[in-house]
Amino acid sequence: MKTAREWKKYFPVFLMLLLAVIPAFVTGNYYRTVCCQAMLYAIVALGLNFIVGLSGLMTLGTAAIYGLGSYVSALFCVKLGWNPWAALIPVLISGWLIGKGLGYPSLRVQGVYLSLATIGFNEIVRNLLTNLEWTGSGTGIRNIPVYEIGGFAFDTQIRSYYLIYAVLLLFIVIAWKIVNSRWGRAFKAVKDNPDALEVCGINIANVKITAFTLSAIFAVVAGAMYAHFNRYITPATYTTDLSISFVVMLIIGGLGNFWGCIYGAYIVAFLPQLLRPIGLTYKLIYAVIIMLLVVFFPNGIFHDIRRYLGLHRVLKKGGEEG
Amino acid sequence: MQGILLQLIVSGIAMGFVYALVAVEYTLIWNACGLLNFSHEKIIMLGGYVFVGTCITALGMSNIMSAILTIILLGIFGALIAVIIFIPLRNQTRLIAVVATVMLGQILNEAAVLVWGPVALMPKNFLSGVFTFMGATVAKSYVYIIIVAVIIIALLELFFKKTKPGKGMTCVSINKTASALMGINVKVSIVITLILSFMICGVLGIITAPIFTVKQQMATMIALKGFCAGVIGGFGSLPAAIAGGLVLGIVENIAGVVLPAVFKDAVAFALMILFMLFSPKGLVGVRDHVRNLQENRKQKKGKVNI
Amino acid sequence: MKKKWMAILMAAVTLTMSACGSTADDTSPSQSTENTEEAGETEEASEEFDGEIKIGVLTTGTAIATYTETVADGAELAAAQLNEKGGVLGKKVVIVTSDGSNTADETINGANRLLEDPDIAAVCGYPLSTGCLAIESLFKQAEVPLVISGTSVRLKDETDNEYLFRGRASDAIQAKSAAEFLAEDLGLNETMGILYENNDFGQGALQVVEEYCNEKGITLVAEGFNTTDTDITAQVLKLKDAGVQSVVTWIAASSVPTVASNMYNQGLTVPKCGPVAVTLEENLTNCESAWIDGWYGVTDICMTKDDETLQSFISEYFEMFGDDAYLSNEGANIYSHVLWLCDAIERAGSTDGPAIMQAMKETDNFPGLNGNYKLIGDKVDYVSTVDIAQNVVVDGKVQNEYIKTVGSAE
Amino acid sequence: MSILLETKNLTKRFGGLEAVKDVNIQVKEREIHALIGPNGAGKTTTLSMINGTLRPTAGEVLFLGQEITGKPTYVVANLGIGRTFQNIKQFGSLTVLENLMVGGMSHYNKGGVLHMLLHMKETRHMEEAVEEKAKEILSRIGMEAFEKEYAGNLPYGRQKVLELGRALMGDPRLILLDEPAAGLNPSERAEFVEILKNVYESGIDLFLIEHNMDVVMNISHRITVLNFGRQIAEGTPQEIANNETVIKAYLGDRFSEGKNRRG
Repeated sequence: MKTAREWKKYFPVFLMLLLAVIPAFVTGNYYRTVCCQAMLYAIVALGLNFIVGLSGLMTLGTAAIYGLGSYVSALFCVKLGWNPWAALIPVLISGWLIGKGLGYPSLRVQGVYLSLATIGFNEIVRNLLTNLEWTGSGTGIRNIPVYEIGGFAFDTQIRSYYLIYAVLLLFIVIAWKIVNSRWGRAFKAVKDNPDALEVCGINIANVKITAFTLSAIFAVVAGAMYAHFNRYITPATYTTDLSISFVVMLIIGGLGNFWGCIYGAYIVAFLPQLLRPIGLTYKLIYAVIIMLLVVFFPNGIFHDIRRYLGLHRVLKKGGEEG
Repeated sequence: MQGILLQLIVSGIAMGFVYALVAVEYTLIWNACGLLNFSHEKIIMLGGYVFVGTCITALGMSNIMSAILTIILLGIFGALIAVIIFIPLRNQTRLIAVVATVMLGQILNEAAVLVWGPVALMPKNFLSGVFTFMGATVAKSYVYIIIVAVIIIALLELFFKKTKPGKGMTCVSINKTASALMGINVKVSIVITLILSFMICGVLGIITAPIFTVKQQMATMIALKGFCAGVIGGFGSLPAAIAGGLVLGIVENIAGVVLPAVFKDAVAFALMILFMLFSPKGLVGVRDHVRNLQENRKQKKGKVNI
Repeated sequence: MKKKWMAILMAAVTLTMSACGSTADDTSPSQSTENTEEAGETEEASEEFDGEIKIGVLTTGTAIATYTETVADGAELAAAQLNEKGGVLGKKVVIVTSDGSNTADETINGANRLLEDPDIAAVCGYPLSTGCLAIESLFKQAEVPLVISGTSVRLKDETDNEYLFRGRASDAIQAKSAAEFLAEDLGLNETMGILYENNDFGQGALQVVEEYCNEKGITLVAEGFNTTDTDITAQVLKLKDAGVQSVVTWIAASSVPTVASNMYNQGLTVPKCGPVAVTLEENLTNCESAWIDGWYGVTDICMTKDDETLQSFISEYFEMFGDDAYLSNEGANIYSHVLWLCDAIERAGSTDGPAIMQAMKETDNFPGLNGNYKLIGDKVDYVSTVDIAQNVVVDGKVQNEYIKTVGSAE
Repeated sequence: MSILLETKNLTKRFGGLEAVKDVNIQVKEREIHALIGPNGAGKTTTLSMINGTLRPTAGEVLFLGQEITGKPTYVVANLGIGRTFQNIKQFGSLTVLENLMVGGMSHYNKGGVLHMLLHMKETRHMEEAVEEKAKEILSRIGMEAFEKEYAGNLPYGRQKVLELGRALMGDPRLILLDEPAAGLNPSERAEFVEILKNVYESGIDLFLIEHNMDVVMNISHRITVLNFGRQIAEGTPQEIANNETVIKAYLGDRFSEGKNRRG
């Protein structure tokens, strides 16, 4: 028992080391690109975890925020000629603003309504990106510059991999700090019992908006990284389907499970690629697998498998929504 | 310009009834299990495919027989889905059920191409032609949609008010636990609801097939707009769904003329979000609010008189 | 226990669905099985050939299933014909398909998957300009020629990639031909309307038509709609109200019935000219004849054109894939592209990327079904001709009638 | 003795129904004040109006002479009014210790996320301080053994105690308790009363709703009785026990049944 616990303590280190050495084994652009996508997804999922996983709010507009990050960064670099690093400032500001902006409705709109409102937000953003001329309309923005440090350009897959890896690492540390701080506890408390939280002298509005803001900042940064990694963005990428994929990552990893965000992101990124050899039916099979996972392992794959095997300490969660 | 306005209102009303019917279907499930069926766009599509692809084309049945068989098949499918998804997930966090229904939609979407082929389908000689009304033209199928929508909504009202299972479902919607204690079988209620809602989807698929053609994305927008109509009308009440649908249909059509038409959808969603924020109970909420104001005024007047 | 049952039930449902797929409808043979069969045959036949040349075909999977089907079939037919004649450089031509879906991420993954295979000599396919823009640099990096079917002018204007080839007329020609036909051939040169689908395809055309109208001093009324729109009354009425003399309708195949019925119902009877979508067989059968009667369509190839090579291609296509097979101009394009690529490989004498690229650049009037292939300007574009067809009712059925071929390779 | 909490003509209408009408309560410093009355008398409504969960239709609430009518709950809580609920409301997916730490969040550590991330050292000190405080409270309420247990897994009685502990974390001047003894067995109840007395002795005043007359008579110094939303009596336990109106409306009825009522 003790050894298992000790091992668990080093799990994050193992995981990050594993991610660091993956490119040594995975050669070729194909899987490296997928790895980069997975890591970007993981950053978004880590942020979304604050809203969906911890605070239990059902938002389905993440793709739009991710897209805003991409577009803000791309527009500043391409139209105004900013350095991509400098463009992170407007990106962060836009994330902060959009987080606040989305946070306020979440105070008035609850449950499934929030999902609907955020889907609506997603559709509006996509509609605007597709139709406004200065966002490059349907064909998007091309030739986005890559990140550079002192003449060293992150222009190949492998370089991008380590850049995104470093950012992921940074965000994991930040997210870990937050989850295990008073704010992390407050997010969980909002999900369990908002009334009681108010009585503790905490402004729920503040907590929810903080969750949204954090999530938005994670998503816009990932979006910006995506734009400079891909060097080309189109509005067709940021669909409600993508938003739902982000939520699927969290569910597969287990809602509220910190490390679950990471492996959930990897599963969602890699599973369709692994199924590709099946041929035309692979997307059907992917959807069936995901649906079965969601229906049979609603608390996350690893958590539920352990529970089925009787390895898990029974953890009754209070404040479950009916 | 006046002619255009009339035309827009007429076709807005026609689309409005489509939205309303979607909203009704969606209100049903909402009432029965507090879940939203995020897959219903694909169920409408399934209705269209079963109707044209299987019944008419593959089995060579007449239009009416095909329609009946389609509705029955969809009912059975509804029962199946109730058992597979909705009953196991009824006590889970809603998010899980939402995602499960989305995945169901994707499965149907992918399966449709594999089963019925990639080419869009269209029923022949089915509800074709146009009506002209004071210079405004409207496809005949819209007129049928309005008639069918009114009939379905009337039947549902009867079902909920007069029959035992209907009353039971109303109880479940009000309080799941209490209904279970009172001997109402919640699971059976969910199954009945899904059968009903899938049948309505079937009807929608059949009746919109001649206007939208049967293809993967045939119901994407009407499903989302149906959600909007539900929100705008106010959940729970069937007539409110019609009101919501009509408001949405007309507003977005007029917005299509005032603004560049491509922003029509953005207007519809913005309208929905505005309603959510300022009148979460939709038009019903607005009505209640107005009534309250009137009552308050009366009360105040009364006091002054005394 | 219960959950187990449900799992079984689910499996049963999925199985029945796929079973239905194979029994109820033969028009959609699953592409994957075909591929594996092909692979099986290869091993048997490999004694005749001295190895394989793989040509990648990037499809749109189930996202645009019509495209996927006709493109895979067209490529297979080309490969079969080449192999019958002894292959290319004595090697067997093998088609490898990959799903690029309809979002940039998936297109990149689909393309990378093809590039992962070192035996892939060249890649063709993919009709969405956004996807093509997203992947072109990958091919430059990998030094593998890519023949695209995306028509956006941005693919020429904004790329610097000698491995990028376009084997069909770009929007600059396609959409311009439509506008030119309406304005010049039909003489409707005062006000023109354009109804475009709101994606890269429609917006690309809008840009071209706008430029053309500015140049010719024609008033242009532009209206867009979203792919998922089910009702476009507002747009049609705006066009009608503006008193347009003719309309360019730049829309995808799946939107044709909606657009055509709305225009017909609102009595917008002026001449209309659209892209290939309006002349496609599926839309001719799906729409009521009155809706699309008289519409003009700009197409890479008018399938009813009296052309011997074309007609023999069509008969062989249906012979190979059955009468229910789906064929559109995209299939014919890919057929030509595969032949073009193999011609270049033959001329290059190797499957080395740069060598093929060089040979392709030197192409001199290679006869494709959609015109003769020769470099136009300095890069990317190789085809400059399009056909204009008209939908006419013959014996109560709508058919394409060949009007004329526009443009020619200089 | 100065007045800690005062309500003046506190009234709440739900539509046409007057749930609470013209309630005037004065909670004095160093006093345990109880609010009793039959079911539906408006006790919880009164409590909710005091701590800002419900907005009064009319009347005002004063805390330490400062008007707090209609202020948001969290503001009221930060002024020094804690509260526990009739139906337990804890944070089931947090551990007992974490539950308490949430209770002390607004009091012990301030600043937003960014501030927290930029001032790691300060954050750590604050975390340590709040944890220390939480442990101290745990020992005060006798729950050290449950420190790492998830609150959702605790037995009912413990959850009630935990809720009290959480209220203590905010260093309140006054705690509003909504039926603290409901659902507890006699031994748990006795233990709870001990804890309450201990809390009172540590300088925190209590205002409680309670059905259990043993508890009420045992610990309270002053009692207010509500019936159908009206205040029908106020006085010391002895006065109330002998008040005829109260006996008719509430106590008599209750003693004749001879059973515990649950809220």
